[in-house]
Amino acid sequence: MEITFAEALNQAMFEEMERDEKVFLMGEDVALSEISPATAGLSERFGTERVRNTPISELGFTGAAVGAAMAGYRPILDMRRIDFMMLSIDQIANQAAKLRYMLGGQVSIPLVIRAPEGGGIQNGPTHSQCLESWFLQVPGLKVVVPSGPKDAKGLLKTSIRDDNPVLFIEYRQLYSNKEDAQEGDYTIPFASASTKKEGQDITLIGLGSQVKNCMSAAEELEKIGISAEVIDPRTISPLDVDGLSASVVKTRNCVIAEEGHKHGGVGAEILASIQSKCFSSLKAPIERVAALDVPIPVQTKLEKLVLPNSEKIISAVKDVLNYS
Amino acid sequence: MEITFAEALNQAMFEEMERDEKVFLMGEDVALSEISPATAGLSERFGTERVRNTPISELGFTGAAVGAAMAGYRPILDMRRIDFMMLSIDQIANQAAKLRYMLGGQVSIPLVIRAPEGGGIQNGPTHSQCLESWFLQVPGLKVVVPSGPKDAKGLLKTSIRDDNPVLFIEYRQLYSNKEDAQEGDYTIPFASASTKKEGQDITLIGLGSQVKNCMSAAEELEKIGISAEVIDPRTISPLDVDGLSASVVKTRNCVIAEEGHKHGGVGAEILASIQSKCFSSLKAPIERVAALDVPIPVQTKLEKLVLPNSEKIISAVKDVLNYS
Amino acid sequence: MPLNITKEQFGKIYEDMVRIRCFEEKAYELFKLGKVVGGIHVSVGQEACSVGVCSLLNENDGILTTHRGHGHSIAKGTRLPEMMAELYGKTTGLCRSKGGSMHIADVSKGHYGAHSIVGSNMPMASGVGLAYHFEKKQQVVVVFFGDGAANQGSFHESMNLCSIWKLPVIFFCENNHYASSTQVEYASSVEDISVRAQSYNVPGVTVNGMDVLEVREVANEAIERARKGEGPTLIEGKTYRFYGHSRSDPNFGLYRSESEWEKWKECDPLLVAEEKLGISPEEKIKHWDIVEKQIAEAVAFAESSPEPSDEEVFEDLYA
Amino acid sequence: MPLNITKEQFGKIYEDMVRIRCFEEKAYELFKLGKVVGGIHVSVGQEACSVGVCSLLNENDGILTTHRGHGHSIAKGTRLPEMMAELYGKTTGLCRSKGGSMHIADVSKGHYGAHSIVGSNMPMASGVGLAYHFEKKQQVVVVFFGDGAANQGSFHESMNLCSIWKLPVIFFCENNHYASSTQVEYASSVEDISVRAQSYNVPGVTVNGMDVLEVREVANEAIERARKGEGPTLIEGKTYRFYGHSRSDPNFGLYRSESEWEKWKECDPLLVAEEKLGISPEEKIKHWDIVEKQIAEAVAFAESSPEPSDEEVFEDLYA
Ligand SMILES: Cc1ncc(C[n+]2csc(CCOP(=O)(O)OP(=O)(O)O)c2C)c(N)n1
Ligand SMILES: Cc1ncc(C[n+]2csc(CCOP(=O)(O)OP(=O)(O)O)c2C)c(N)n1
Ligand SMILES: [Mg+2]
Ligand SMILES: [Mg+2]
Repeated sequence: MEITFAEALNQAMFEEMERDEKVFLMGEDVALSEISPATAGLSERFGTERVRNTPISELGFTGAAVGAAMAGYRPILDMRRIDFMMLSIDQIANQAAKLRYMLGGQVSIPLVIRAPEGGGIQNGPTHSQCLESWFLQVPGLKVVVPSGPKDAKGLLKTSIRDDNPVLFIEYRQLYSNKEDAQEGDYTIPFASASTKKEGQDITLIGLGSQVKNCMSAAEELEKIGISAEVIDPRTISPLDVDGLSASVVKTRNCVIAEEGHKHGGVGAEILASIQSKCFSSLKAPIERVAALDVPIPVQTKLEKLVLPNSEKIISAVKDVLNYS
Repeated sequence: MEITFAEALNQAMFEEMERDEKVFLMGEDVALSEISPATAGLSERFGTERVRNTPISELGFTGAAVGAAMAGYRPILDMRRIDFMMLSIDQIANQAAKLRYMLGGQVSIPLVIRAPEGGGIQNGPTHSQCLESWFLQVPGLKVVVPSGPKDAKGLLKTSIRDDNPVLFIEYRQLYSNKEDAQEGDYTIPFASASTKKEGQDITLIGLGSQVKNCMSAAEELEKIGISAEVIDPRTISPLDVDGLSASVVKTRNCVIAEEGHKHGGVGAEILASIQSKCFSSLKAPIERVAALDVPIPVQTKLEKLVLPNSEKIISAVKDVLNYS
Repeated sequence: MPLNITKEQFGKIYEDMVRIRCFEEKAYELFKLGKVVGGIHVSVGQEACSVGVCSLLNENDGILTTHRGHGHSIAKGTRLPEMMAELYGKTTGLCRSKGGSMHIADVSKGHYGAHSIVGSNMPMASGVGLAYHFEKKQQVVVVFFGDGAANQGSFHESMNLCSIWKLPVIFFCENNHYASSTQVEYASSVEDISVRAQSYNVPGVTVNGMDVLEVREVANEAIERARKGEGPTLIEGKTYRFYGHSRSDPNFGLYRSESEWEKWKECDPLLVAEEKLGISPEEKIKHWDIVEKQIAEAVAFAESSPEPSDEEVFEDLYA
Repeated sequence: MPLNITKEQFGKIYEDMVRIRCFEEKAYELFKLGKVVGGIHVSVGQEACSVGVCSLLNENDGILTTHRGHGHSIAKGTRLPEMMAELYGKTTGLCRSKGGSMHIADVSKGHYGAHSIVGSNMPMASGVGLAYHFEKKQQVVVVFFGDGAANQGSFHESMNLCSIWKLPVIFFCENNHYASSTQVEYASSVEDISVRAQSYNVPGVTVNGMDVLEVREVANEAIERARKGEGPTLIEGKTYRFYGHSRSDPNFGLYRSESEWEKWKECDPLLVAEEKLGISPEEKIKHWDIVEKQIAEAVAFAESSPEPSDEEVFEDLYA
């Protein structure tokens, strides 16, 4: 059945809340169905105790989720936008991610933080950021970045069932994208990169919103006789370095596309990890396509200039293939 | 004259506060001279209006510094430990760094955030972190990472005179390290990597606390006939990619050492930037030496296992040079 | 100091309120026509708060506001054409089209910006207050925020900081009873947000936020106090937004009842002002005419202004 | 419900206080001998607060504490040998030597941890309270924090959250008058932190934190209230730490005067307890003997325990 990305999230949460009564959802305005298709209908089905509106107190309610997790529940947080997580990152990075280790294994923190993010809809500098790269440096936290409805559903279910804190990134520009997804229950393991299209000449590693840009780029490239493989890591902590490297060893060329800024982005880590495994196979330096290193302007044209797109990917591919 | 790292900071602040009355210092307990050699004597000289104790309200006083900067002052914040910045990062990354761009150039934010950080002194998971990699993804913010007293003084002065927000990282384990530094006024430009030792066979890029480990590693390597060049980027936003690359083009081998975690660390960005410039020169993949991807345990032996050191650097060098 | 007020000031106050109303109505219309870049949050219904306070400020006093900041901006004297151009995403906009509606600022007029992260403006306002404290020129800064923002930690930290340092900062909470779809009765543990002033040993007062003169009265005391170096005040204006929260929610029927909406519409701050200020029908027409012309000029300016050039994307990042 | 108390309970209360005192003195001594890994913050002088509250809790009630958390841990029944081993950095420690003094926890005893980021335990305590609210088993959770922490935004957000959701959380502020070197009179805008309860429409009460029975009285009411589902209470215990803040500052002479220190020492909570509880000299000796033996056993356990193995560095990261 065709479902949207938002519907996929909705189904995953709905089914998991049916399955396990310890699962509950918190966030600003989550109890109002009309606010987002991702949470529509949940409060009607599960009540406002389990689908719980919060005050605008990001630090407070995030910490409350951590505490509830410590005491045996399985909270899902809806952050509405990852940008707001700057206010609560202490509870995630200093507490949730470290607690188990720091307390010598006495607790586990089965917490999912759903973090919608990204640009492309003129929301300006403080409402368009991609911050997943920060969370790579946080051992104890898993980071999931789905690129389409089908993966989103299975990965969200895996996240909810995981006994560790999971940051679940949702690119907002994907919310209305549709895809055939199997109905009912399925999970997708972490650290399993997914090959979205096979190819021989170059590997395009796309993250989140950039998988579709890689796919369009690959289509265009096909027309000029370049066969690109598109691969999606799906989780970045843990990262399927072997899966990604195998593709690059095969194609001997690689471009990495992400929506975050280039400087210090996830692409840097992916690049660094695979270069050490593929060094002797590589015919050219790995290129990164990412947002320009400026804040995301609200203005439509300027925002377009800043964000990555399939043309920029194509041009990077040409640079790589023309390298000498 | 020989001065310690902490004295270097102290001199820089002292001299800049003498020079420009718009400069002031805020932070928890900064007005008590005995609290830290970095701030000793400042409240006595400049009074508690300009050397201002704050309540434990990291978000509040950081935002106050941003506001004061917007209104024409030049605050220096003393965060005591970078770990606490998780509580105030919204004011840094969403506000300070973006304000000038977001308001179309109407304001400038001449703010210095002094962030002591790092491990090696059994302070445990929440008091030993290295978080500079997060700030790479924050366009609008400059990030300075000195490795010794002489650089610290010049770079702090440059930071205080810069009209933009600057995150100034201070590795605490360096505080008592001594070095000859020239007296009086001098500044050091950003984006100018510094070669700490020349060499022919491999480039060791060290960040902050790891420069000294690279130096000891280089000394050891010398004994077995390996000539290592040690280079310190000094600032990571902006990063002197050309300077670092020039060294790697010369030596054709590279190891990067930092105290942060490997996954998503600064080393990943440095590696990614230089590989594209040095690709054809490189004889082996660039290796990264960094903290293990676990929180920093308080226990002495475990902490040592987690942190990088000169032995780990030496072993990485051997791996690189033995690559085939 | 009692609040003496001249006939001329009456007119200015009323006209400022009309200016906000007209700007917002026009902005909303343009938004629906797709002329506005990004989202907007209009403040129709809340004009008495912005004008009541800002009519007492000098140009070298400061304000900071929120995502719902057009009203405060206009009341503080922000240039209308450049403001409209900002909504249009033009290079002539106040923020050169980079910040949009949620970041309107006109620093030349003492407007230190709308800030889009809820609660983030209070710490920054403390800092502007600290700068004024250093300067010793009797300036004050007013920070506007919503009932929702009053549950942010930044509120607590900033109130405490301004109190212990006796900074000239006025905290003005526009309690419009909703934070997005969430009722203040649900999200806030107290009925009157002004009682929270007690936690910081500063005056706290709740005022009818639909009555510009009542707001002025209360704000005046707070401003005097701040100018004298006696520190901050927390003021809560009870008010209501006549439109939905932002782009898509209806005026009523989803989380607000029609009867509640009707009840508040009856005390429309413009009607209250007309009566209390004794604005005659002729004067009314005169003010509206002036304002409508200004707004039309602002729209014309915005329409005719160019988009930013590609190079501008890299400008204004570093000083 | 009036607080009936038996002779036996008197003994237990006194002994708990002695246990804390002895543990802390020993820990401090060992710290100076270089036996302790990392820093410690001892709570000597504040025993009446920890014991007053925790003596009323069941094992399935929860607590969360701070960097200065040994006292609360002991009062809640935390196992002493494993706690001492944690200070020693041994693999038998409560946190397997990874967390150290600032992260003592014994979840089996309802102790959800000391938390080293000032103010961070309050949001987590709200969450434990939320879990208890879901469970409907009349459990309560107490979160201890300092006067310094009361200026963190997390305090505000958590108090509000617990109030609107009527969560069974007791906020116990140990106002020992200093946050590191900073006086509460400087950093806090109010003299009694308990007045801040008014901002959340919950009871707030200040109590003599040197008197274990007074603390018990007040805590009992709060706990009853919480068990009945009536929500949180804010309690402030006025107290004093007899030692410096942490590793290096002296008991007095730097930021605290000797006379102030002397004055507080006169109301040493142990002396107050001996008198109020009517502990005879013989009983006193008996309790101290028991405790000293326990502490000696704890030290012996810690001394003889092994360091963690290298492999342990990777353990306990993921569940
Ligand atoms: C930190 C943060 N959290 C959430 C949001 C999303 N948001 C924007 S406006 C708003 C409601 C604000 O309510 P209130 O403070 O009462 O102001 P009002 O909209 O009523 O003027 C929310 C939740 C945000 N911008 N920032
Ligand atoms: C967020 C944060 N800021 C600063 C510190 C450093 N610090 C540790 S304890 C302390 C003082 C705490 O004072 P208080 O809350 O009164 O507790 P007390 O030490 O008096 O028990 C400070 C500033 C910290 N650990 N966390
Ligand atoms: Mg509101
Ligand atoms: Mg204290």
